[in-house]
Amino acid sequence: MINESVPERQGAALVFLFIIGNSFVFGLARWAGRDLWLSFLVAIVLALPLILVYGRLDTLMHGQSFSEGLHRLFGKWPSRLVALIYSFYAWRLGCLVTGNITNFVQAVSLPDTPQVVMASAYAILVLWAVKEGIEVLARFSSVMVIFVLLILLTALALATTEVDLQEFFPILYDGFWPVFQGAFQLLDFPFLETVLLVGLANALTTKKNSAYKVLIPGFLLAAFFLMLVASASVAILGEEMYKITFFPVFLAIARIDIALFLTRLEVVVGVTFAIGGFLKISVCLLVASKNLAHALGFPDYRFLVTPLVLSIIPGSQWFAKSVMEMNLGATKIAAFTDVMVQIVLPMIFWGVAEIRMSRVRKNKAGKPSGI
Amino acid sequence: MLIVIVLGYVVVGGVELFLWKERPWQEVLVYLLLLSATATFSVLLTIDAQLPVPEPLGTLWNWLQKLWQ
Amino acid sequence: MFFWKKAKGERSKAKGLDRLSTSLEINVKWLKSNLFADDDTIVYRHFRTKEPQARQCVLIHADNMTKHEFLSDYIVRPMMSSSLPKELQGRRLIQHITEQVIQSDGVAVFTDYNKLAEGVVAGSGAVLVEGCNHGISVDAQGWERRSVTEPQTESVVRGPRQGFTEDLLVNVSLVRRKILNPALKVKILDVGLQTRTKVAIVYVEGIASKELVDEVFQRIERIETDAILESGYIEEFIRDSPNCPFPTIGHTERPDGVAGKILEGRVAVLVDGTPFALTMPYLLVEAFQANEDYYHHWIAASFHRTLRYISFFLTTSTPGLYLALVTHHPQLIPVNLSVSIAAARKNVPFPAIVEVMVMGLVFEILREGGVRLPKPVGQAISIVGAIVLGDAAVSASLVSAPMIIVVGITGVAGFVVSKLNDTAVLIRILLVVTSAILGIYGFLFGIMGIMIQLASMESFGVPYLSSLTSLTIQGSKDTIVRLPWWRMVLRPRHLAAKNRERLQRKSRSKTK
Amino acid sequence: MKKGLARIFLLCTMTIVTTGCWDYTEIELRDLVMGAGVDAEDPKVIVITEMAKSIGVGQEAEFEPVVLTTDARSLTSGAHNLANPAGMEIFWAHAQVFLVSEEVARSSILQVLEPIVRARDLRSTMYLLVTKDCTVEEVFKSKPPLVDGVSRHLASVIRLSDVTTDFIPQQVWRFIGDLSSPGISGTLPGVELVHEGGALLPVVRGAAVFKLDRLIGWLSKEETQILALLKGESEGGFFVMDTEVKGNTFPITYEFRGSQFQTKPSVDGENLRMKVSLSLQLGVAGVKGADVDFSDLAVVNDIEGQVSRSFTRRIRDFLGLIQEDYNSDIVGFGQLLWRQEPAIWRKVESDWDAVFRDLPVDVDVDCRISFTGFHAQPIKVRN
Repeated sequence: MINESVPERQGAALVFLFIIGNSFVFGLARWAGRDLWLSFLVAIVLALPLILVYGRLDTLMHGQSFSEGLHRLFGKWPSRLVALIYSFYAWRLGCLVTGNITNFVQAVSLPDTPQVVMASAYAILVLWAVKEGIEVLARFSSVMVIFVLLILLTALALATTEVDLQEFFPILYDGFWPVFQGAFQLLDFPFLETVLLVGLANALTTKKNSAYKVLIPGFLLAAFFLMLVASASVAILGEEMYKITFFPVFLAIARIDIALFLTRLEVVVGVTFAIGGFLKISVCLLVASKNLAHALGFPDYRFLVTPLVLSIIPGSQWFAKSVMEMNLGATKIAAFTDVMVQIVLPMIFWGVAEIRMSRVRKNKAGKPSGI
Repeated sequence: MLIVIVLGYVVVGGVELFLWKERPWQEVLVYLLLLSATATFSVLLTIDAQLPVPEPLGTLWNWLQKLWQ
Repeated sequence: MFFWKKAKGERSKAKGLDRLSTSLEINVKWLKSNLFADDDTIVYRHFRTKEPQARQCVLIHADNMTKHEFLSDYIVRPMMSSSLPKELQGRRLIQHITEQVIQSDGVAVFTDYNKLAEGVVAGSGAVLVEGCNHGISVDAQGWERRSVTEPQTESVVRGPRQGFTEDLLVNVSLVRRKILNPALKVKILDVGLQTRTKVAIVYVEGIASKELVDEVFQRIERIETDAILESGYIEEFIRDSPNCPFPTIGHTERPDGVAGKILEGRVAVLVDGTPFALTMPYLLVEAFQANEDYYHHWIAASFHRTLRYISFFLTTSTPGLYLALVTHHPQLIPVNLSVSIAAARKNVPFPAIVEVMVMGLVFEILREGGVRLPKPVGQAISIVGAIVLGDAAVSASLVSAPMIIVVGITGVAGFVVSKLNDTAVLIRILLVVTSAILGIYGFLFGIMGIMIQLASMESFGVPYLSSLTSLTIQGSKDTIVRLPWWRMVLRPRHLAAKNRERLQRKSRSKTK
Repeated sequence: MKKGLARIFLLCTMTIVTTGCWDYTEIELRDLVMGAGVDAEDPKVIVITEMAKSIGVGQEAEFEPVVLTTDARSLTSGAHNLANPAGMEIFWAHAQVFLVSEEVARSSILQVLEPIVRARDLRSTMYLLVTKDCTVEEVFKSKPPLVDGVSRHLASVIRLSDVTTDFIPQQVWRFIGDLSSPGISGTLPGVELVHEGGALLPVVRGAAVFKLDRLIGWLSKEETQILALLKGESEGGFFVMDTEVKGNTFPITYEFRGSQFQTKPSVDGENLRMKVSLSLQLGVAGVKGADVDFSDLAVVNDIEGQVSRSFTRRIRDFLGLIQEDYNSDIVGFGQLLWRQEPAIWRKVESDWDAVFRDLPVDVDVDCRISFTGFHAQPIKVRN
């Protein structure tokens, strides 16, 4: 189980589910309103270079785990510090996602069930999955991705009767600023959360696999899919409803009513949400425990899983105390850490890694002439 | 309730330790520390559901802003 | 391979060698008092060879394990009518007998009692000659065999009507007749300290990977138990994830099934005394495949496969989903339906969860009761169970009518995927419990748990879900759909990693 | 082995942790609300619900509607108060219609809609209706002839909107969308009680006109027909018009077979104009006491011209009504302007009411008779 590796397509499925994860039920790019499809395009264009950087990082470390790569780049103590930061980031994200799901489920279908119960149920599953490792998660997601796609695309196809394309007009009535606001929100959540997958570099990139083939298709597919879902919701609900409800996709799908029989499909949204969210929490916790293990200087991460996973039960309550708070999104600290973790730190790694690598290459090239 | 939570953590920890065959003592120590930290966290949150999220960077930010002005 | 030779050598060494004596009388007495004491089915046929150099001989065999005519025609008669040269003694005498007297091909020479006894109980005739410390064992196995008939568990509409029998060598021959290729390898091991059951490992060299074959060998080698009475014994000893109810080793009664599997790079294990052959590795998709799929048109076959997947979903999920919807999320049921379910449940005294559990249990009892009964009685049970009990329960409003429908769907759909029937029952119970706790989300948690379990399983090093997770067309050609043969260019990746092409280039497009 | 043990342990913890079924409620212990409504009695509101009560057992089960009424400070508290007289958990998600009395609608309909949108278990696909000249309670207590229960009756009437233009159905979400988007006002279908055969029947027809969130007036059945045409929601229905053929006037029944409708804002310097062009495909459903030969093109053209003129007049009257009398943009001219000419909308947005009141509208109607049943000529009666 030490040499974990994941085939490319399974990896792409993992990335897809990770990005779709918990994000699609929320009103993504809420500020942009009817122009959100523009926000999506802008966000995709802005995110792609960064995703490429993540892929490049994976490639530079290939064969090694993230922590090993860090170690080689920065030496012992700085690498441990960075690993600690990433571990915390991943853990916090895991808690937030858990909070999202428990809040969603309570708000939407199980009002009397305490959130702790949902969180515990999730924690147990996640505990199991994380202990099994990345390979199992990838296999899990490659089966589930078929269901998720099938279910959501069917629901969307059925919803086309409700779609009113007029809702997208007028374009850019309120100017570009809301579009950019929406795009930045999309970058932070969920696009650049992909940075966590760099932590699984050695599993996603092997000699046969290229990291780009894992990250890029997964990311693009997920981004376009999210765009489709969000745009369809706007076209169904209208801009105003999209902005004022917590879970617009849920409402949009609830509108489907075909021949009095194909109705009440909103459960489908809950199902996909639960699956994607589960995968996201698992990946977060996997990364958190791997990085924490490195920060504390242990080669194996599995013994850390139980306490970390159990801590998301209180953690989910702690970070997201209510639906409102959860929807408020980034607080000050969150925005700052997100920028640091998603953009600044990977850029630094990338720069350092490239310089080191070119030196190594030069040395190799220089040797024969020297001898 | 608190007793139930603590008991739950004790049971989980006990079972896991029992299932492990041989672990270096450092790992066991770290495991126990983390588990007790989690238990404390849970207990704290049960006592006060509105436990504030610390914002060290937020205060730093405020302080910087003040300094700027 | 040499593993088992070594093992056997060790075994006999441990018991100590009891060499034959030159005196026939001593030998017979020893046998009667030691190895064959208290065994009245062992026959000692004493006779003498022809004068002038008449020698006392004895033919030892187990009654009814051998062909009597064979023994008398090819051993006793030639020996009685031949005279053995006086000057020959010991080993050379035996050589003379095997070469010039006995007219049979399966001849072996032994020098110790254990070998003799092993041969005799396995159906050979053993010949001992006065004044000679060697013996000859002659293959003369002959016992009652069942003829090759159509298997009852896997009957087909179209396809060969052959099924395995209880005889290992017959079974091997059935497989060999499907694959007339010297690359088909058959290795025979003895397993079971008491039963010494013959176990054949069958594979196609060059397709099955070497590691897989070695792994199977080693796992079977490791079995040290008293008895192997059925292939199920072996299955439990060598399977992966022994605690999981999903099968990780397949079994079939059909030679064409085995041939198909080993041609994809699997290894088959045939066990003497049972018509059920094991195939490994076994993946989840195989539970949804039937050998008839490959004989029908590919669209029809794909449709039937899809039906099987749907049925499996129905049989595992219907009670859980029903419970989740009715007790937690009535808003998801169309108005009129929920109104009529509410009406049907009005006077039912039990909560829905009890209803679901009890009815599920009753159904399983009826099924279990019907399975091993003689056919006419079994039908009576199903009539009593289904019609009388069901109808009476509804009209006495002990059970609501929708519940009967749910149980009915569950039961009927369960028969479609018979290979996973026992698994389905357990999953069903799990899903009912989780659904009762958290509604549709509980149901989903159950499903996700099962998926994690399935994703973490392996069968002989091959991921259990492997072809379902490939996400490529060539990888999933034989899963939910069956592509036509001329599109199945490659063998499954995980099974035959080195030698993947199974379709030659010129037949890759449909023949015009 | 240890892995297996761990899994069994996991399962055990799962059951222990999750013991208790918080949201588990038997379906027969829930009281299914089929429809609900609100009457006003200042300062309180009266909440009326129609529930499904099952009678009979097993296969002979039937349903009887039961109407419950309670008064409370707000809709939500009223809804919760109902649990006590009902004696069961009130289950709202199956409610199909929601009735609002005229009085409530006139004071502010938002006070009713707000809790509906907020509530988890009320579906926003419910149909909204306003009672006219009667209270909600009276409507729920009336006896529809064929269907059990007023709510089911109303819901099935509303589904007839494909073949009738007496009313325009409105679901909660669509109405809220109209209220909250710029440049459009909402309408809701009205319910009246009509004496028929000695019984009071609820009938859906006409439309309540809203300005912001207040009801300000009513549209008759005929005016609703025009509104449906202008909103592009007319899909069927009949109307009778006195038609002059060769000097004689007969009432002819026409059938809507389809319509194309286009509104175009046009800007000429500072003057904003709206151009409404409507093309109608009509069928002839019945001719009373006349001898009209529809195979004669001249006759057909003449009839088409008459119908076009009549529709032009009706549309003008209708626009006059909503522009001057009600001053409520229920057709959505403003929204159209916003969508198609955002630059102009930006200028007029702030005083759209005034602009709308004086907005010149060109009406252009083009009628085609495309179908005359199976007869081109009337049945000849001979001696």
